[in-house]
Amino acid sequence: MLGLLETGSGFWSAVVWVILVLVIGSIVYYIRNKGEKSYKKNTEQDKPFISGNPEKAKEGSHISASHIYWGFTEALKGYYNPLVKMHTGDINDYSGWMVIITVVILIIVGVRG
Amino acid sequence: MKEMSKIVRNVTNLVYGFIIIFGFYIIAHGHLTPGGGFQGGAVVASAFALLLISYGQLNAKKFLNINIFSLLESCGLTMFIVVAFLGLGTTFFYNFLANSGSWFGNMVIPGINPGDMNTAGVLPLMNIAVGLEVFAGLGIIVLLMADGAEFTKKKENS
Amino acid sequence: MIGNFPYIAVIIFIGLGIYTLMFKRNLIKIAIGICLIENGVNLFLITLGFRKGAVAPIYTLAPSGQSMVLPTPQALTLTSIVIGIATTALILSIAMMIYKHYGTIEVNEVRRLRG
Amino acid sequence: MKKIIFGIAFIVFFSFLVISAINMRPFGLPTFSEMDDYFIENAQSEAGANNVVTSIVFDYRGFDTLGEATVLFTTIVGIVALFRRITK
Amino acid sequence: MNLSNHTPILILAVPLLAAFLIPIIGKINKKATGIFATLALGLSLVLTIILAVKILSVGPQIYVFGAKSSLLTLPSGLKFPIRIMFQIDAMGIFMGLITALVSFLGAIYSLAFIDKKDGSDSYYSLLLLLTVSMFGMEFTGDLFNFFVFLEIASMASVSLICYRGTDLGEPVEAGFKYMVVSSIAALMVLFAIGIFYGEYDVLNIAAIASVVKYSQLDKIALGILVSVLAMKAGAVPMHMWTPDAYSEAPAPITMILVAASQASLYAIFRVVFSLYNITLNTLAVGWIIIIFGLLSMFIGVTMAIIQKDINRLMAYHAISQTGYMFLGVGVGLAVLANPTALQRYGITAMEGGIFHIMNHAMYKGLLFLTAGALFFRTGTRNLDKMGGLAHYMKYTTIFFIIGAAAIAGLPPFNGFASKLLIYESVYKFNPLLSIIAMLVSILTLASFVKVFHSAFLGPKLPQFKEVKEVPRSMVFAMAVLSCIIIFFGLFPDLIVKNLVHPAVMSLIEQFKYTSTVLGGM
Repeated sequence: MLGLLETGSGFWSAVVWVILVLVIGSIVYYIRNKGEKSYKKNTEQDKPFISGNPEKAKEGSHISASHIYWGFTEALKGYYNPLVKMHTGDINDYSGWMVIITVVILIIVGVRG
Repeated sequence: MKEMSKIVRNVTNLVYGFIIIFGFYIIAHGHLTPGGGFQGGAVVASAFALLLISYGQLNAKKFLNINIFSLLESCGLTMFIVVAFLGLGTTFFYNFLANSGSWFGNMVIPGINPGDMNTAGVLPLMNIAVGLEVFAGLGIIVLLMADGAEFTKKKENS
Repeated sequence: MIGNFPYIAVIIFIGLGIYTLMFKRNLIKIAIGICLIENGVNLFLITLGFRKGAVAPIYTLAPSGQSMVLPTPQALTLTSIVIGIATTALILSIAMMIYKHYGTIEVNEVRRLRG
Repeated sequence: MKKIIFGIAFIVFFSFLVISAINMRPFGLPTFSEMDDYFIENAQSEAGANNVVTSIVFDYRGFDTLGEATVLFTTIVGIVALFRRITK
Repeated sequence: MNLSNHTPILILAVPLLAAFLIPIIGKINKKATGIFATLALGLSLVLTIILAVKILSVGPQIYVFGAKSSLLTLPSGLKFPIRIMFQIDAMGIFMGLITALVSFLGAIYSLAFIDKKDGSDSYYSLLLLLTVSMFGMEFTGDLFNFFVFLEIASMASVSLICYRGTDLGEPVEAGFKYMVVSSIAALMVLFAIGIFYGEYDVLNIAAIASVVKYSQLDKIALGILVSVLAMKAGAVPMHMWTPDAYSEAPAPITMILVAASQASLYAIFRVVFSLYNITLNTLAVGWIIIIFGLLSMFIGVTMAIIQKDINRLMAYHAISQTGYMFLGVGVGLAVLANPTALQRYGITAMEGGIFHIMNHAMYKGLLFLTAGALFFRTGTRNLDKMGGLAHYMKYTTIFFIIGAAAIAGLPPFNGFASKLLIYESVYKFNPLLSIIAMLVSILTLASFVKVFHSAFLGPKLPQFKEVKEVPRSMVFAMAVLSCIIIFFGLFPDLIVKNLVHPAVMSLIEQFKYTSTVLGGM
């Protein structure tokens, strides 16, 4: 059958995927149809309600990249600080790491005099 | 860099022709004596370097032209790969002239011999092509790096 | 052991080059280190090709009755020498451009790219 | 600290290189040389050149030579592209 | 003369001749160089496809340079070839297809991306030379010839990374770092070649493979080759050059550099599988490669999350995706010695790893091209300065979504297929590795959600008023890659059965590789 990829224990089939997409899509469409009927565009219904505060300007409301995942990086400080410090853009380190890895591999492979 | 003293320039005028001729000798006899395209091309390029440092690159620009050099280089490489293509009747890089009786096609006497210029098939052609490419290329490198050095020196003073 | 002394010389060349690359903090010195490794490797190839009491593999007016050294390493070394010339030229011109833009060739100042 | 680690690694690396040098075959006595003997014997009859090295460089291993000329060409084109503003 | 016998060399020689002619053409007309280079690369792509059909139907091809016939010149009693030869089996042509496709699309993309007046002839010449060197690394059957092509690849890559360096400092710095790294790598490879030559007096890979003894010198050569080629392939902790080079090169060049580092990856597999097959201690070397894979996956993706430069972020993702290939093939190598485990999951793991090479080239190329499109229009690579670009660049947004979904391993895109193979087969080898791989995939999705939000979503920003869609040739290149990604994702079985499985088999069965040269020893 076309699009059937056996992996020994599982499989991937394009046809099954398409069928699933159709089924789930129909369910979603059904649920969406049971929504509120009295919604009208361009009324106060689609204005954000920030507990009475005035709405901010659109340009100001964009979250820049350095604020995303702030908590993640803050929680993993102990992991990130040495890692970032490892990435010195220093040309000596590049060759130094190569020498270190070569030595480790040679020791593991078991070279002895 | 600016031009050097009159003595150096006169000596350069005397010797650079001989250096170039010697380089071409090495190129042409690559299949008989030690040497070949690369060595001879390097020798010829050394003559250009001598001209450059003795006359200073502003004056040397008058008779050493980068465009002509790059043209020569491309021609040499194209000649090399075309000679390789000509062997495509059997395979790429097939030495189709050797022992064929035509150009450079004399049978060579096995063992020790005084050497015959007219042997070795496509090897002399490839030597000439590579020699052309190498002396043009090294000439370009010398001229460009002289310009770069001049530029950085200017930046240093400013 | 003492018969292998040329190999030891090769190893010293390569080790000096690696040392220069690992500890010297100047771009021109790093280029010199690369040249050292390259000369060591070329010397290694030539050393492999040697045969005791042999002459160069060229038949033109060669002394008769002599064996000839192995020719393949010489061809390989010729190739790798030209490659080395190209490498040196490119790396030195890149160092020139770095000096043009950064005004220095110290390693610990040429590290705008990091992290 | 980093320098110490690098120094230790460098010493061990150098000792491995020394091991390789000691294990190498004795200097001047090649154990196998069939390929080179073939070149020395047949270069004159096949390539027709007295200079065995040239016949290897341009005939037996000609493709390497093409690559080597290409390396030089690549470098020159790269330098021309790198200096293309300041040579004007 | 029958040209169909000469397809292997014509694939290289046509772009090479074009590269030599382009400086002359540039003297006459600078505009024509791009078209000329694109035509040459298209011709070599067609030739590659012809050769692929021939190899997959007939078998491995051998092309000897300078011999009277296409057979070997075996002198009496000698059991090894003395001339340089191309030896192309299913694995080599698999990589060759990737190279041809990627560089052709890169040339098309460059037509609009590169300024025509300023040194475009050098650019296209270097592009052709880089393609030729990658072909050579993948096709050659001779170790020293491999070294020569490795050097050509280094030179061309460095010159192209420095291409914007005439008025900027960072590209030149990145070029210098990559230059140093690749010079060390190439010289160490040459040292290993010298060791082989001194021991066995042969330079042909198959001939060495038939006589290799795994002595002390062979161990040293193996260690040096694996470590320096892993550095060229960008494996942690030797990966520091990768973000610099990938982020500073022009976008189409970055796409081709990904394929170039995968050529080094291919060289590792060739050394480990075809040069010393089961003669080496497969468990130890397999675990070395698996550890490379784990470190690359995890450190790469975690460093990618905190990046602010879009190209650096994608470069770290390239490192972490390379880890998947190391993982899959390393598992295959670790169980190479016992046939039952190899049959149970080893071959599947290697299929996943090898298939991931092609998928990674496709979707990472697409992502770098979209990043290049953003840079082309907005002039910045800083994610903090972007925002709301989906309003202006609709096609680019769609292509970016496709690429991000593919790299995160969402069905029905091609990243999912290869990752599925890797997960399920590696789980049987060691469940922990599979779990880490899935975790890395989740983190990949997270970081691309960050990129999508901060670059494309959000309100229209005032400084991007005049931004519009990129030119047609760039859109075409990205569209072709997207179509390939979706096709591979929907019908992965075609690729796995017809391309990947023969490639894996040609890696595993060493005797086939040697017997095609030495005539059934």
